[in-house]
Amino acid sequence: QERSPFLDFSTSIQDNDLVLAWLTRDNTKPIRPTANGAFHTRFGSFQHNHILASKYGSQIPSSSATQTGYIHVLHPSPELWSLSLPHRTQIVYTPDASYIAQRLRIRPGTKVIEAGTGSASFTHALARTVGRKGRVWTFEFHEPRYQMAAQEIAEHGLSSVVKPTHGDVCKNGFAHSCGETLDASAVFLDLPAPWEAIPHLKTVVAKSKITRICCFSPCMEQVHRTIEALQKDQWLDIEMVEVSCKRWEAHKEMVRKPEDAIERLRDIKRKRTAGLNKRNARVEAERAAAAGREPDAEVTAAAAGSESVAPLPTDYNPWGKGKRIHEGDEGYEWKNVSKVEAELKTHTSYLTFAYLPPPMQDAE
Amino acid sequence: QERSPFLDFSTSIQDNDLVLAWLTRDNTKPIRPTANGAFHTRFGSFQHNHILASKYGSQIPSSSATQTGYIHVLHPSPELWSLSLPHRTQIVYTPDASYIAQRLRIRPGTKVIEAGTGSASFTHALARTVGRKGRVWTFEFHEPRYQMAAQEIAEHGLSSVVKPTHGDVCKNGFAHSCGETLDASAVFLDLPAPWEAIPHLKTVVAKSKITRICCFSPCMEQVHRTIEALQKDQWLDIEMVEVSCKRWEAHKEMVRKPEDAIERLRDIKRKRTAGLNKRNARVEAERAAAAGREPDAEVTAAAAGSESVAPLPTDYNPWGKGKRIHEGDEGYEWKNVSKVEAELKTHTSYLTFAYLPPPMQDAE
Amino acid sequence: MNEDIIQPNHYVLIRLPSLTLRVVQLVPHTTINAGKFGSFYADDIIGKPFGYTYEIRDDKHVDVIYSSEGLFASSDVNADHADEEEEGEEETTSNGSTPVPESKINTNETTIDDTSIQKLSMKEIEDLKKTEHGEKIIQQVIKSHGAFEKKSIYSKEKYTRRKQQKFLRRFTPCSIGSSELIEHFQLKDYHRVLELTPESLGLMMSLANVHPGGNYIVVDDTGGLVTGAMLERMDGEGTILFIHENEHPNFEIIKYMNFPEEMTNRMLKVLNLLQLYHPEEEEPVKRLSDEILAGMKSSRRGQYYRRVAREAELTTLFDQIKNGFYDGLVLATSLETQSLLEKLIPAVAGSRQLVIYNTAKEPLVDTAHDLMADLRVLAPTILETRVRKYQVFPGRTHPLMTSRSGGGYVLWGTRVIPSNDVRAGGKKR
Amino acid sequence: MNEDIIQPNHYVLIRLPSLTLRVVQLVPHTTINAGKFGSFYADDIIGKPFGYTYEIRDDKHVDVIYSSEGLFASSDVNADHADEEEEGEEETTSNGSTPVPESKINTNETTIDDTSIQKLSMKEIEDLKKTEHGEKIIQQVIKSHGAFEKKSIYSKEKYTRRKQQKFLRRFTPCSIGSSELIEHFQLKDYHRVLELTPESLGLMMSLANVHPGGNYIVVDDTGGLVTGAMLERMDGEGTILFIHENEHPNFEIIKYMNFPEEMTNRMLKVLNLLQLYHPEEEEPVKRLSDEILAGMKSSRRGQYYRRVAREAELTTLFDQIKNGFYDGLVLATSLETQSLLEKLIPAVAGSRQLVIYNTAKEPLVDTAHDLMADLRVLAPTILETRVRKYQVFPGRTHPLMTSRSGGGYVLWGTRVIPSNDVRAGGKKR
Repeated sequence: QERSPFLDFSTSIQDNDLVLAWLTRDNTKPIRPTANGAFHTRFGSFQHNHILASKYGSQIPSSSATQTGYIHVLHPSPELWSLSLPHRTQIVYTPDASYIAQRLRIRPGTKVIEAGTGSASFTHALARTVGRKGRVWTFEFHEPRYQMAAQEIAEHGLSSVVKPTHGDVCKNGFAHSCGETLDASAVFLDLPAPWEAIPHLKTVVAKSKITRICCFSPCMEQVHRTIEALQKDQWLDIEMVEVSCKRWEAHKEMVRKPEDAIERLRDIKRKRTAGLNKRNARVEAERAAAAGREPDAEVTAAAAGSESVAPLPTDYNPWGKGKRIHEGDEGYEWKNVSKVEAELKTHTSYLTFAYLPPPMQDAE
Repeated sequence: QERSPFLDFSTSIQDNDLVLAWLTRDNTKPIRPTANGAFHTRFGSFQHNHILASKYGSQIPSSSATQTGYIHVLHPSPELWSLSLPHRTQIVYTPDASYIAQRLRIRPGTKVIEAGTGSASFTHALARTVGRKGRVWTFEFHEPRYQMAAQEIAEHGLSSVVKPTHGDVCKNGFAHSCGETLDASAVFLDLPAPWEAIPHLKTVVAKSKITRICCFSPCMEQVHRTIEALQKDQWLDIEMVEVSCKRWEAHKEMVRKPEDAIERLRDIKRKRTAGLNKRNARVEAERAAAAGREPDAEVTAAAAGSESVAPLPTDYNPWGKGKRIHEGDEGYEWKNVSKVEAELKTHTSYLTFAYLPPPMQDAE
Repeated sequence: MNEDIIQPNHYVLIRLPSLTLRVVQLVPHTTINAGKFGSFYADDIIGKPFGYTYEIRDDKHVDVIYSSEGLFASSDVNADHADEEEEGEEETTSNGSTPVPESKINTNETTIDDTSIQKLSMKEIEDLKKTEHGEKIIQQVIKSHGAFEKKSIYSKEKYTRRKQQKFLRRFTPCSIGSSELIEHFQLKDYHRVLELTPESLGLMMSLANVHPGGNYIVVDDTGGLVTGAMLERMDGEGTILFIHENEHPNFEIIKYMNFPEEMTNRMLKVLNLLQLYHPEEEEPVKRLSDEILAGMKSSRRGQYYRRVAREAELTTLFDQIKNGFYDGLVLATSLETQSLLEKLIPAVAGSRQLVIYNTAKEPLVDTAHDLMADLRVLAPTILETRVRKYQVFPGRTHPLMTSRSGGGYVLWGTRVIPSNDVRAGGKKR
Repeated sequence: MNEDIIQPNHYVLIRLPSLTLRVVQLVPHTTINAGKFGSFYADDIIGKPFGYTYEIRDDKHVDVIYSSEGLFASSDVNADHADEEEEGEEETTSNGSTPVPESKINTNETTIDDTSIQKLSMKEIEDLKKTEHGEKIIQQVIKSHGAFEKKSIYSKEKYTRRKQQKFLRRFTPCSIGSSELIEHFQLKDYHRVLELTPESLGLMMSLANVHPGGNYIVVDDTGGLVTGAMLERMDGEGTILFIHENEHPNFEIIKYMNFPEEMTNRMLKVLNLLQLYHPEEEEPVKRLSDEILAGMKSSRRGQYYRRVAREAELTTLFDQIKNGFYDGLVLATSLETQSLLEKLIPAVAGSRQLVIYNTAKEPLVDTAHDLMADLRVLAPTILETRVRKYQVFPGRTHPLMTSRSGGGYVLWGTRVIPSNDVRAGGKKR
């Protein structure tokens, strides 16, 4: 049986394994280390031989002696794989994907129809969850995307689980395009017009058990037409939901106490007063000299007095204003807080769920 | 000029003032204290005389010597007033109301059309913000609700600011029902079919400046029809939004350390072993006696040994299991957390905004 | 574990028109109590596929209903229950937040709140229930409603549906999975499952990369709900090391999931915290000679062999923990996690996932800070996933007005193996 | 403070088709730079009402556009800018998250990503811009697009709109209020206004019960944005005590709001933290005799009188703080609030509102705990308000795909006066 990193865990990295090189939170690149190869990044170059001698999860230092860069070499999972896809790719993000799998009761052995394949990111997650006893029939009508997905599925050792097909399920249905006999108990439609595909489903879903469906549509009007089509074909328990997911990061925020601000104001005031007193004393000294009299004692004393109060060594700067301070640096007080990403995903799609009971076997 | 607690602050409670008696977070009751009256609640009875001798904001202890209950007597504000309304009343909640006021640029002096009046809760907020230089024309087509609102507005000293009108603005427009000359620069429509009212607006909005509108509709389909009507009348910059607001409460959660669980398991194990050893020793003693031999030394020693280890005085119970513990009680470690209400408000209405430029005065 | 057909002695979830749920065990030849909706014979549904709705007859037998009706006589698109006001309070909506007649056949300009419109008394309705049932009662009740025809079409629908919830003796049996159990406890004792939602649980299962053949560690305070969700996705292959804080593990909730006992016995390994932290305190089983064993009662001998086998199992587990054997770590516990992680991170193999659930975000923020300072965990992130449900009646689409809070937060990180050769200055990214 | 008519020397916000914003001051007889959209004469719009859109002619004069067009030639319902992919990346949407042709005149079955369809070179377009402008350039560009007619109707709209954003020389002047300033800083330097949103600011203004005639205390680290929002709602009546941590108060942002200087001078009272916490450290102004004053230069004499007046003002302020004179307290600061509240709660009159904004929830949770233990503040609650915007093109309604985070959290409580007569056992509710 063919191994797949999406179905089987491995510990040591083997020649030509699919490895996800983690550079930063937003930058993971799939690589295939082979003897004497190298991987070049802005964090330095990394020798494949070094990677091949490592375990999955290892931190790999840059091979250049002068560089401090590193990467982590990660074992693939559908979720990490989806993070490694180019940023502008349309993918079903993990919060949607994981909820859909949970709601559709995708389990080991489940047979699933997916249309369209798209970037095949959700296809990987489905394959992982249905496992070798399951089946994922995935349909894509955009030829170059189909080609890419088919190649990926083969390269990722998923051919025994996933059957990619090129075709227009809205026009031609599922059985026609695929060439296999389908009996899916879960259906995922991510199509511009799912209502055109829904009528084709009756012949390709399970005959002896419930079939569950999820239609994934960005616009409300698509939802309305989808629901009409589902109702027409007697799907039950129709429910529409949205999944939202916020990503929080842990941060530290400097604790800025009013007491410190007061000390700073005092420092400023003291310096200003001292300056003023000094200037007054100088002016008074000049005037007194010009008038041939002693300088005013009070003015002189004030200047002397403000010098006798030891000023803070330099400007009092309790929060390091103007300095380069990193979160959590010593010498300051910090508070644990959480912050959401600057750019929130506020919508992916509306998810319409329903189920179809198995046809009645005998009239009671 | 008539005083209104919604326009003017007061410090001392006067006879027959509108006072909001705060009982719990979810229970605030409007009362009007008068000499020798009393206010009865499940937290006790409260003498009006005591209230009248108090400042706004005072905590008033129950007048019964045996009770520990209290209320707080609060100064009205539109926001507290909306909290005092019966729970099933349909009101524009403060998060929506405050955003609408901000977006419509409601300011002192603004002239506003509101339809319908509903519970008049938003009417109060509008009146507060437009102040005595402004005007709120509010329309309600349900006669009993209109009556109630009109009476409230008079009783609350808002007659110079708010003009309530009974009528169907969808059928008859605004000017017709109201009898005043309207020149509103802000419009709020909370109606089943705002698209029927929108065509009537052109004649009652400001001629020399921008007019801003907000339509408040629970359903998406209403939004679509509203937008059509706005576009037809050349309203610009049409934008639809939803306001959501979560209410968080500060709580303390007990810190349960694994180390304490381990100590508890050890305690249980020790007791169980001790019991076992004792039982073994007894059985062995009986057997030895029956056989006329000395009891096995090892068995006897084990029983003695487990008794010599001082067991924890009672069951070790680091987290007070089974005891009545209040959040933050001493003797336990707590962590500050926040929790949202159990029943979240997940939708109020869709808010559709737009503006209408003033008509052109001269062709350039 | 055939989930498609209703099995004898299995637990199933019974959905009722009142939107309440019941978990019942289908013992053959018994009657099943569906509350005020009556009782029915278990045998009538055992062996049938899931997915049908049944109506209970007076003789406790059931008729299957196969139509677009489902549990209700009308179409079954999810309705917002916040809309369903109490009798007499409906239709207070010229201004405000309830959906509103599109075709205004009857407006509510003149509606005065009034509950005394139903002409049938409670007594009469009770009598009716003795002779009629289901649809017929509902028709009677509607006929006797003084103002039914004056209602708007939406109000009519709403009224009819409310009556259906009251009088229809229908039910739908559903196979019990982790989502159904959450739904059940949400209505009942939500804290017992740490306020988990299907979306948070699904996210955890995906992030933890749970699949057949994996070996996972779990600390699970949800009565086994999380562990059960993992078993659902493992198809009997692989193991779960279940760490717990009590004398005996709490699997109360797993039992409803109808797993074969053979399978759970094989897959679930159990350690309590004392064993995890202090394996040295395990007392070795004193070996007995063959003679002594031969002289023992067979029950005591069996006990002895079980203790020896358990000792061997413990040795294996302690080794696996020490050697980073595991393919994932899932925490869903109210215990403080810092110390647990210190103990369990070494047990997880490189590049495997750590997933930590908590009802509150604050403890996870502290944990994330600890992990960010710990080179063994990559990029800890806290996720908050929430599903929002819509009412999608045609013409009246809007999100539900209120929803139960819950769902907590999920901290996700990847176990990595720091290199000694990475020079300082290579800051955490 | 006429907000309806464009006033000379006022700051206004200029909205451009590129969806960027500019804040400009309309100095009479000058030209105003609208960036790559050209310059125009300020005098052409001074004295006009707000609400019109203008097109810049080649001679820098402007033509008013009054139509349903607004800034764009097509209808102006808010579009989701996340949909607007870069040229060449559009239409990658058979599977996925972008709105989709309803009338599928052209499908994208055969679309191959290709940027080389525009036949006009950059150079040619630049030349075109010298001779033509606005609509005409756009028509040229569309005519030269090799595959425009093959696009779906929605893609055509999208393409046209993108070209409009590039070539239309239109702008809309808007009067600047607190919401517009937030919008401006959101695109620019969001942390400077503590990531405030119009919804959070509006909520704060409502909860704090800001209205004409009130006297409020504010600690405002937003360059005066929050203070300005309060001034907007006070119509010149009442006062604001502005507490700050620096030598001089920071009113940088208020200046854009075009308040008359007389009004802000009259309404804004200023104390720094040293003065607030340690009034005793204020050095008394040494009184000068009339003789000495008579002998002074008038500028120095003026200075002396100002110092005396300031001293009197400080005395009043210190008294008001001590005597609970204020009608509300608004904090929007990154300073730790516990100590500030300890100092400022006594300054607030009974039943007035306390409103505390923070970018993060955690500090407010700690503050709420402090306040719950403090009998002087009733029912502290933390609110998180968020606005979600929709694209409502007919047939393609959906929420915007992405939005800028921000909005923070608002802690709200009511100042109350605890009674000495309430016996223990009256637990906090």
